[in-house]
Amino acid sequence: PAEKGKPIVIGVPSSFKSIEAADGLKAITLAVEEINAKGGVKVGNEKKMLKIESIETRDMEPGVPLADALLANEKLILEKKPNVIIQGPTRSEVLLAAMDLYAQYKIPSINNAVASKFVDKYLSNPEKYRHCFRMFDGKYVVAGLGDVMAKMNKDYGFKKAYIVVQDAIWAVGIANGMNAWYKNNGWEVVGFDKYPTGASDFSSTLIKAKQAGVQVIFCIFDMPQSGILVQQWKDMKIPAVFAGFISPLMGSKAWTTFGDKIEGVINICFDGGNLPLEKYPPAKKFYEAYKKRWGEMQVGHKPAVDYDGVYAMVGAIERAGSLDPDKIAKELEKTNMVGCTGRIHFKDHQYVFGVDPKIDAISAVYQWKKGGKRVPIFPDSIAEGVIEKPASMK
Amino acid sequence: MLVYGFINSVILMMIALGFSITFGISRVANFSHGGFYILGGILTWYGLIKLGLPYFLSAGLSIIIVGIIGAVMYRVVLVRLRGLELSEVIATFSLGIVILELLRGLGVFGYEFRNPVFIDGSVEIFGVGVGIQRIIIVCAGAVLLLILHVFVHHTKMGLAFRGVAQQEHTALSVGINPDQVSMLSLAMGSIMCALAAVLILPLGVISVDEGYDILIKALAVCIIGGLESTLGVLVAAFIIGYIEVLTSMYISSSLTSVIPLACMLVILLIRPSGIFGKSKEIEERV
Amino acid sequence: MSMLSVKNLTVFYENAIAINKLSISVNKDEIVGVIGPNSAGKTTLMNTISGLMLDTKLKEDRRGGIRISIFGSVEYLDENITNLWPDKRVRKGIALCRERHPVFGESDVEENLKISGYLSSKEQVKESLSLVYDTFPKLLTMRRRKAGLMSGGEQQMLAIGIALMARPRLLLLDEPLLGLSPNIQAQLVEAIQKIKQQTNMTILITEQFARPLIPIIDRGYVIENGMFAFGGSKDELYDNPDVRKAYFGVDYDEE
Amino acid sequence: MEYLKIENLRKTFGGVVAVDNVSFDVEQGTLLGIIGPNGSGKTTTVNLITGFLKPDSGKVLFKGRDIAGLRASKITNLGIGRTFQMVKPFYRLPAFKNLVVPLFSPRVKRMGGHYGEKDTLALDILEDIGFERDSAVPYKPASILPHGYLKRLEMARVIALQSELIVFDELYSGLTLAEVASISPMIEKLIETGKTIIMVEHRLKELFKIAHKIVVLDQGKKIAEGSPREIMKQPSVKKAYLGVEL
Amino acid sequence: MSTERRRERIDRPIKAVTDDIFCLSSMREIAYLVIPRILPIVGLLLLGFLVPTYWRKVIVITFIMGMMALSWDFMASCGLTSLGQALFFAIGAYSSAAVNHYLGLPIYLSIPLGTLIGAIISTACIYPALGLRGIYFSMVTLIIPLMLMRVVETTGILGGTEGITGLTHFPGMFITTTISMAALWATFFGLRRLIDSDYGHIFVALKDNDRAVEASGLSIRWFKVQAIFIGSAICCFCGAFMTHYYMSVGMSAFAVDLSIFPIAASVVGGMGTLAGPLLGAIILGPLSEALRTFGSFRVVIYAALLGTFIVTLPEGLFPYLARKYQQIERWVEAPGGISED
Ligand SMILES: Nc1ncnc2c1ncn2[C@@H]1O[C@H](COP(=O)(O)OP(=O)(O)OP(=O)(O)O)[C@@H](O)[C@H]1O
Ligand SMILES: Nc1ncnc2c1ncn2[C@@H]1O[C@H](COP(=O)(O)OP(=O)(O)OP(=O)(O)O)[C@@H](O)[C@H]1O
Ligand SMILES: [Mg+2]
Ligand SMILES: [Mg+2]
Repeated sequence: PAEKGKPIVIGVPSSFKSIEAADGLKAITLAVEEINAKGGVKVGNEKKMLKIESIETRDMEPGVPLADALLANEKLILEKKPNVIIQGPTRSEVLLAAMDLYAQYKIPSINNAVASKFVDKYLSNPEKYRHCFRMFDGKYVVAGLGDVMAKMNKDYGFKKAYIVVQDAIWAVGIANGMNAWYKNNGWEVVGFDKYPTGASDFSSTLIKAKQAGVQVIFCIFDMPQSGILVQQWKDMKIPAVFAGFISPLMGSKAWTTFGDKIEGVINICFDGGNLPLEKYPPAKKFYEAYKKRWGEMQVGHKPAVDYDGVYAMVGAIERAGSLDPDKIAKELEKTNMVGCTGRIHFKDHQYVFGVDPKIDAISAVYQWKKGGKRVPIFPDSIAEGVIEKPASMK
Repeated sequence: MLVYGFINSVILMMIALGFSITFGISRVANFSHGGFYILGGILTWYGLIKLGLPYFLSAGLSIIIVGIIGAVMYRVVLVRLRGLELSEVIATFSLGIVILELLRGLGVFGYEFRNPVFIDGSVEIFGVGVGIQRIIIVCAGAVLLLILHVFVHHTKMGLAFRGVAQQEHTALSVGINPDQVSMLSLAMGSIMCALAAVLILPLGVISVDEGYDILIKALAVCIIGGLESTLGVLVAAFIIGYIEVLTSMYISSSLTSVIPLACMLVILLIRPSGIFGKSKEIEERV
Repeated sequence: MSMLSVKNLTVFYENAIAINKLSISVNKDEIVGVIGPNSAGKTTLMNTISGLMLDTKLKEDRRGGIRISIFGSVEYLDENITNLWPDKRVRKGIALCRERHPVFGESDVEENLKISGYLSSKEQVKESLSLVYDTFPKLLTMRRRKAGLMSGGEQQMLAIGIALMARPRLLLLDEPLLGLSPNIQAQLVEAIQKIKQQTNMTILITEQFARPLIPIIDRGYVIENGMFAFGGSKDELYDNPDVRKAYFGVDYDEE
Repeated sequence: MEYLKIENLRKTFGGVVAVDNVSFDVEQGTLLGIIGPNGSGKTTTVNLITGFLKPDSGKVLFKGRDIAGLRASKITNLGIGRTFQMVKPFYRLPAFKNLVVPLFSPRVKRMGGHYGEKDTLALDILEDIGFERDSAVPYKPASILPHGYLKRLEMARVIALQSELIVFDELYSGLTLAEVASISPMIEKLIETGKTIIMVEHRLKELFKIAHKIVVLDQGKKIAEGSPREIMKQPSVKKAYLGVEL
Repeated sequence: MSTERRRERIDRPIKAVTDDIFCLSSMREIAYLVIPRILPIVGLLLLGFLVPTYWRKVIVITFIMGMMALSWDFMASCGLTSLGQALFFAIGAYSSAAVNHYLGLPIYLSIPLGTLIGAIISTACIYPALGLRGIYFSMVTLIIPLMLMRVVETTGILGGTEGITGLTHFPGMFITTTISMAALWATFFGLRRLIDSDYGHIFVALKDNDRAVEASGLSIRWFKVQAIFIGSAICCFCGAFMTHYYMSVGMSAFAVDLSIFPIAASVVGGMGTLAGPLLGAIILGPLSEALRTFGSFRVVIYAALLGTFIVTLPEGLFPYLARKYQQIERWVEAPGGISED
């Protein structure tokens, strides 16, 4: 029910004491401010302002039961009556459980969680879950990183890899994909180690890797302690390239924190829009706008898709011309817009990722180089440099 | 492997010592251990990065501050709860949460909170490169353990500590003031804890969540060792430390946190009061 | 000269009265016995003199348990110590050996004794250690045993040792003979006398079966239901037929 | 067949030999006293008989069956009841409710015992043993009862259990003469009703009056056995234990 | 001397019950007895059904947490001080979810079944640890859930990190409220009955002195098993209920918060009284929700309040209130007071 004069309420439930969520909220705020500055959203023939109602769910913190996070979601829904929800970074379990909640209350939502079962769950009952959308997808990462590996194989003749991952479904999933890729492409995978969240000593992996003469250490991590992995890599002078996804090394500030210890690390940014890509102006524009409004981005991934999420949602509302959830959901499905992560469109209620920002959303791979620069190296459509061997291999 | 197992064990021991000494002495299970640990680290960070103090000054200050907080916690909170074990646990745990979540609320999350190592660089031991910081930790751990052992078993204050832990009223009737002693024990425990933080945290990032893990680790080590024994802490730390490394080496690194817990279960089932504990026998003596 | 004098002491546990207007005094270099049946208030008296009662009271207050009220005064060497904390009293020379031997169970015997030497210097500790081992040779053979695992009687010896280690001027012994075998009782009684002579200790001792004490006490009080029932010198006590029968068990044979 | 026969019982703790090849037997309906200096292994022997400790070697034959090493509760249910040297009441329960626990035991059920009102039964037992029924004493929580009552409560437990063999560990210690004088007849009465009793005691005078046989332990070994009269005369006993005349 | 006075506490002069016969003399006395019993029941009824929807949800969760606290308190008064009530909660939750998800049983079967199966599994889990005492037992209970959580995480069974979702929902808010409230009162009065019965006294005895229980011919292990079974069944019900309430179950069912809450509630309300933990839960649950407005600092304030409360009233709220209600205090002249009995 779109009452006159009342703003459109965007609910943002997330665990704001994680930097992904904190920066995500800033990105959302940025988008909302931009839109409001332009006069708001046109709903039917009325211009409405946007308003953010955020709530702390604490779900990224340890020891927090599911019920607590869900109750926060419900409180938001019942008391703040949001018209739409942009769910910031969330624990997979919480997103999956919250989908039922959003379905029950019929609230169009775009979520930003790694829940790999999202699509399965959506497809299990597309009618019921028609209001839920997701912006993240790990599937394309393997393809991207695979290409990077192929490149290294071509340039330097690397063909021995070691896989280390955080023991979480999404990370292991990616690693399994990568493992298969290696096997299919004639690489030798020396070892495959999983570390539980919170582990802080990775020496055994590194020793084994060194002994086996591995050239590439492939890793997927998003816990803070994974920075240690890289430090140990440097301390122990392991002669191998570090490639994969390590979130503490993602943001531009990582260089100040870790110094030249991280030089040579190859990292993938799931959502390319967070890098100031010279070759894709919308990304650079978002980066600059964010920096102007909030200062340096702490985290190196996630905010861009949140930002895009707001625009996608607003677009759907304008097209629907009303705040009716079903209509918005319908229009969301049809989204096709230029976002800072690439061209945003949904398949099975999920962003489609590819290799060219003009066609799909993209992930970007970059390498840390001397002087603390993140040089994009993949995909070719945005690459600004080439892969270099780290010091320990020279 | 041997080398890293050793280092890992010493780290565990350092983490557990603070908890062990407080519990061993005043029978206060200090569940704010994790909070103190992180607080020690973050204070050092603050002094170092934000105030630009020299490293050792800032570390020393933060250790002292944490020590004082420990003592004050006893004076203000715990004196009133002596003997009500669960109330003590809940009260200290809440304090720990207050510290941790306050830090989190004030913005301690992310990756910039990181203390630099004392001396950068690494050396080769048995063909394995080891960061100098780790070597410092091992040395400090050894010294600390030695000091502690001498202190507890051979100084008057240490003996008084042990007395109070076992029979408060008897200790009182021979002239030991349990409140003073317990306060001191809390201060000491907190100092140990902060010291461990100052030494160990440069190896990683200061993260609030780790505060909770630290507590569990400390508990596990103390329980396996038997609550009243410093030697027990040492042995238990080595058992867990090596088992962790061995599991991640030969079984699967994903099990590193399960196996120590499982081994703790097994040990307790075989020796119901820890490796060096005798409390069960004493309690059951009829 | 009166070393300790308790005046009009009254102690309530909530509404129940445990000690009722009791006055006793102990002169220097005396051994005074307090004799009474179970629950006469002997332990309460000893705890009040040693100050432990204050601690108990505080703890009970804090946790909202029973309310302990203490009235009257305890004077030690002409100083009012009614509200002095127990550890301070130990510094002044009052040490208590608590009833039913609560020793430091997880420490070994020697450590138990060393702990109790908290207030003395290293030499003094050595000195007192040898005094204790002289008194109870058995403890010497058990130096390295965990106290909590020893037999009841062995713990009782240790408990007395612990009190001696505090080098008191006024030693309070609460039912020290409980659970000791006859020869150890005899040894202990002898030892008490010896210690008293060697160290100029004044001793206040409670017991409900007082015959082993007859040889050593100078004076005695009989308390019943927290009240003074009878008192006097050793001989006076011994001559009183009721006391004889109830606490010395002398006439019991002839019955 | 002996009623209770102890054969070469041995128990060590670390290096300490607490009970060293002790053998003795008890006939049904008699009272055996075990005496010995402190730490001579009396309580340990009791614990071995009643299943609170497992012997290193040796046998405890109860009516021909070796019960050594069985669980304590099992042995209790076979009919061997015991009291503790340091009293162990259930402090939070009122005195009479303390007896409800033994009244729940399989043994009491098997003995065709007391269905129905456990409380009245408990009060009956307590009354027999010297708790004045109409006073407040049986209803007070055990935590505030004086020591004398607690000792009696220990006794009441084995009576409630209808044990046929009862082991008293230092029942008299900490009791006044008057109390001892009132409890002694009860013990004699128990023997009259066919119970068998083992008493560990330091209060020899009272013990010798009622005991049929005495076993003397010293440093874990049995050093003498015989009637009270014989024991008193033995010089080794005097030296090891008595030290004083009676 | 005679000017010294002390405060005397005496019970209010109402002798209400003698041998199951109520002899009350006036309406006032009846009211005195009945009000404290009726008030909470009616109060909760009103609360449960009249507050706005969101708060009703909170209340339902509070009821469930209240049951967890009751179960904890019961186990603690048997000498089984657990730091891992979450274990039972999670086992119940997973059992009922599994029954519902894999076997497709309807909700009114999956909850009871989940409770039962859960209680059996829980008891089996704890069984080996029954020989432990005091803090060692507590520690083991703290450790086991953490371990199981890791096991679920690494092996990926039962939905792994993402849990099992899409379970059957309760038909409506009215039913959920009714069931949870009924269960709460049933647990409360049931446990009270139990503790006061002769059978329940064995559990009390178990805590006081297990050696003496053994000497009374009862196997401590067997009775501890029974205590665990009863305690865990309650928690399993909570788990099963919550699973269906939120239509999903995940690793966070093992979360430490779920273990801490019952203890906090009991400590605040007064341990060993059953009514205390309930009171504690009813205060703490909504309090935690009310603090949500503070966002990130909510936990800080919550923990601080909890700590302050414990320090100011160590005995717990319920014993304090009960004492104030049942006893009167007055100044009497000290020495000279007569002993009561
Ligand atoms: N903590 C307490 N709470 C309530 N009443 C108590 C407490 N301690 C002692 N009493 C009561 O005070 C009275 C005196 O007890 P006290 O222990 O001083 O006697 P006692 O002479 O030492 O007896 P015993 O020979 O048993 O040691 C008794 O009636 C006892 O029940
Ligand atoms: N669990 C145990 N661990 C180690 N030593 C023990 C243990 N139980 C008993 N002992 C030792 O065994 C010896 C015999 O002890 P026990 O308790 O049987 O003596 P007792 O004859 O009952 O003495 P008392 O008359 O003093 O009670 C003692 O020296 C004691 O220290
Ligand atoms: Mg006494
Ligand atoms: Mg004995």
